[in-house]
Amino acid sequence: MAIDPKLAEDLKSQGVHVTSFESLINWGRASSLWPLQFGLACCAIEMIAATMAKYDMARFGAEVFRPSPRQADLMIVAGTVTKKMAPQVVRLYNQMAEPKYVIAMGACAISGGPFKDGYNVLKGIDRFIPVDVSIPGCPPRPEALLHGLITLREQIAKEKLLGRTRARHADPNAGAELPVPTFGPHDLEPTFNPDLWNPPAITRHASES
Amino acid sequence: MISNPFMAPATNPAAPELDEDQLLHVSLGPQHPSTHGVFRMNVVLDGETVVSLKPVFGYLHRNHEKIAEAVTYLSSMPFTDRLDYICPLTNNWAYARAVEQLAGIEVPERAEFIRVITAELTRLINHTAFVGFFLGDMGAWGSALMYAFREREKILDLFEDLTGARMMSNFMRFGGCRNDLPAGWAARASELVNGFPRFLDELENLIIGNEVLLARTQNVGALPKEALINGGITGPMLRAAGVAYDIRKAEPYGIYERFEFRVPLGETGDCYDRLMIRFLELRESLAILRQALAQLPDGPYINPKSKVRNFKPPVGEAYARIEGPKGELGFHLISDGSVNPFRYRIRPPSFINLTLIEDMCLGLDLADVVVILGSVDIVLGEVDR
Amino acid sequence: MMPDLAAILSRVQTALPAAALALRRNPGPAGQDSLLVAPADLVAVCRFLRDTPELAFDLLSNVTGVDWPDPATADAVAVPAEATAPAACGFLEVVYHLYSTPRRVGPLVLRARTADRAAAVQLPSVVAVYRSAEFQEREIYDLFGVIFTGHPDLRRILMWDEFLDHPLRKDYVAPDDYQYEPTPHDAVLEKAKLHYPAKAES
Amino acid sequence: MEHSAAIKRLSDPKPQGRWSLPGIGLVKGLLVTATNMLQSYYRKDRMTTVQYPEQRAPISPNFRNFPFLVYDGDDAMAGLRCTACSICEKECPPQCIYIVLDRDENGKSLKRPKVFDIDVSVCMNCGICAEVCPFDSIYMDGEYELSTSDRFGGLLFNKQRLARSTNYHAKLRPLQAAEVATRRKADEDKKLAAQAAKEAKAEAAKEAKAEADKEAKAAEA
Repeated sequence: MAIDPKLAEDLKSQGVHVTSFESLINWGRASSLWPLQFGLACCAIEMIAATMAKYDMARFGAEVFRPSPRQADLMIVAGTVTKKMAPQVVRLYNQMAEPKYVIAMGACAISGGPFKDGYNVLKGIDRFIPVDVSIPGCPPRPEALLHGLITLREQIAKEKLLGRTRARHADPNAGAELPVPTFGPHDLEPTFNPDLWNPPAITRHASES
Repeated sequence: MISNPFMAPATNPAAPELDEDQLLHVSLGPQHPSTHGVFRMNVVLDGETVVSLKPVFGYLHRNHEKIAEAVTYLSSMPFTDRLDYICPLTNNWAYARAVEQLAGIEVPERAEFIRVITAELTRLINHTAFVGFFLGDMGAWGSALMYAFREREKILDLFEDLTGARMMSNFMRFGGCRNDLPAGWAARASELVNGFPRFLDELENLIIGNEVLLARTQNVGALPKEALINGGITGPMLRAAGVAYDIRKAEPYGIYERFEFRVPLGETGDCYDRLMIRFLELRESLAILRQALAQLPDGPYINPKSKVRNFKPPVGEAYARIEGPKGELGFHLISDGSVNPFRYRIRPPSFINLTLIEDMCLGLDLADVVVILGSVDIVLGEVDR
Repeated sequence: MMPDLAAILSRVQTALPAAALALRRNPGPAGQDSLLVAPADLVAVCRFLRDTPELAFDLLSNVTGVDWPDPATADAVAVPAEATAPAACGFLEVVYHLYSTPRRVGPLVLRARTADRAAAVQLPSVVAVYRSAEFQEREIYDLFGVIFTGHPDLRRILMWDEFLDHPLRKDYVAPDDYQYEPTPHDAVLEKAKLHYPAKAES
Repeated sequence: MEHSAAIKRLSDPKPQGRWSLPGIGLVKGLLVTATNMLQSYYRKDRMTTVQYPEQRAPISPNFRNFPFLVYDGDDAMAGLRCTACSICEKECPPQCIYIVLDRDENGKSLKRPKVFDIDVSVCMNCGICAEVCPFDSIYMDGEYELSTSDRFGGLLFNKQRLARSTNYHAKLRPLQAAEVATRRKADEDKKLAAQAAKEAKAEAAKEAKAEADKEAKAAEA
């Protein structure tokens, strides 16, 4: 049951704060995201820069980088995910406890980026794990990472805990582990997770190509 | 079969009788807070003592060499930024030098000065960040790295103004640089260089003489000079062992013979010497920067004959190397006369400096492995390419 | 400082009369000429170059693998100084760049070639002389498929162990993962078309 | 060795007794952190934190992130300077530009793009497209707040999304835009002058021809 925002405002002016249980929980979650200390490539340096004095990610409650996935809520995939690394990334994701969120930081993590034509480069981590926010850039500025974090916080604030559209972590039936790809003779097997990755069909006109 | 006297012994002589059931196999990495990225080491421990250490590479193998064979020479330039992503400008320089040798392109004087200035500023970034990460490996996560990154931001502001990007500069061109220094840039750089020694003093005060640091780094990971040379180790790691081999002196490329600077040398080559070498090199880099900024001449910043599009070097090959902040960074290019290189090979210092990692760690404790790996100063983008 | 290759060549030939070496000119402006060494003599030549005090090439800086499907291209890049019979088929080549740290001389470029690209891809390992070749030879084995005989630990280094191909060879075909390519060109376009064939003009 | 005089030995900074007075080194380090902490309250150069998103650190006018297309005039689609020559498409290192040339019914080139897509999820911000463009059409933008949860739709920029006015360019990079504007103006003037000269020449030729005809007629008569 949503609260009338005008009423809430009126009460607030008299020193009474009214909120719903859902927003309170979401507020708590959004305000203390603990990222996994997990740097892959170039973007990791900008991620470190974002936690340092000038940009200070601590202002968003997200400076507690945990070395263990068990203690982390947020996986910032910062850098190129190679095919050799992809099973480990999926395993780390599986090890994280719900609720968990993923930010794909930088071109490589989103789509393979400039290296996407490489034989050992995974064309986007969203082929294997669900990505909540993508930050384009190569590498994105630290401000762009903070902007991505703000976007994620806005998304978390809108999450539903009940009903049919409830978030994944509130759904007791959704908790299955994601399948970890294995190393094949030429490529990963499978090359993507069909439950997660459904790219839109691209239609090009004959005269275009 | 192998008679190389510099090879590691098959087992640790200190503990010849090892019971396989008592050994502990630890996989450090690829996701580990101390491995500087996605490096992995398979360590076998007898109690706390390392009896075998096998590095595993390839978790960041991005196929740069294969991609470069499919694109033009210029298009590889932004990819070199992403090799050693802490110091893109030295990578740019090494690649530009290789192509200039391959095609016989002259570089104007002002461009050489700009290159020296940017390369030495890059060395400042690399060595201060090294100190921060190295301290982090020993458990002092925070202060040193935060101070290093505070100064790094100032240098990055300069780079952003000059090259248009904080990290991925894509700045050098074959025969010069992409653009000239913006107005007032040299004055701002001088100001930064003049203020830098104060920061260095502060950083030295923070850590030098700290008893924990001395105990953890002195007499850890030293190897004889001959073994280091035979193992292909270059850069600060080699000089920490007392070998006077700096490519800026041994094979003065660019205009380095015009500047007065000294080559700092260590005595034993342990982790403490490797740390101190970086501090001394920082001071020498500042000396070079002061001279270069004072002598900066006018003139063109790029050879007017150099081509951007449809650039085809003549048939042949060239190997060019520079003294990167981490060691000898070389590019071996083979041209068959087309717009794409036939073979594009990077000689990455971080990768080859890891050759002897097992020898350095044998017989020491697991905690020392992390310190030794930190002292090698690797960047995974360059190790795996 | 570039080494005097002719002097080194005559010195090696005096000391190791059985060794088969040939001078190869570099046609490009870099002028880095090279010595083509027969695989059987490679280790002996390297040891001689390292241990002779007047030469003292103690640093093997770089080891490059090259795939030459067309032997004519290889001869155009490293031109034979004297007339030699051209190779019958393509081959794999390993190029070594040696430096001398006390004498500040280099690079001395050595090349060694395999017999072909299919079965006879063996070359002797120089790890016994230069430890720095250890990981670089493993890399060349991984990416080109050159088998270094005598290498202490010849395994794949960059790719996973189950991987079968040698990706830096010129005829390598990358796996097909082109399901979503909004901006395809050239080779990528051809592969992407398999996943979403071009529609007729509407 | 030729430069042994230039070599500095490392022994100086190494403390002699290694363990002089236990704890002194630690205290010295703690003094540094204490100074830093105290000074971060009042010294300007130690107060480096930028309160993003309320504040923004000044960004250099040279900063480049993703490309944009410039158009002249008010109509974004009609005024695009791009002629769909595909040079940027070919030079782009990660191949993230996709251009289709617009043609009329007869298949004649209209010298404008029908499709101009940039996949910013691939773009590596190198600026080579802006460097090679001979028509002053593509430049690098400084916009960086582009994070999105729409992976496929939100990161493929079409020409409507990429088009920016000349005013935007002038505001973003005043120096570059001014230089380009003067150059284009000069080119335009030259073109106009050439056109005028051509017309004048044609006129003169026409007149001369008329004169000749007249004379010929007169001679005939």
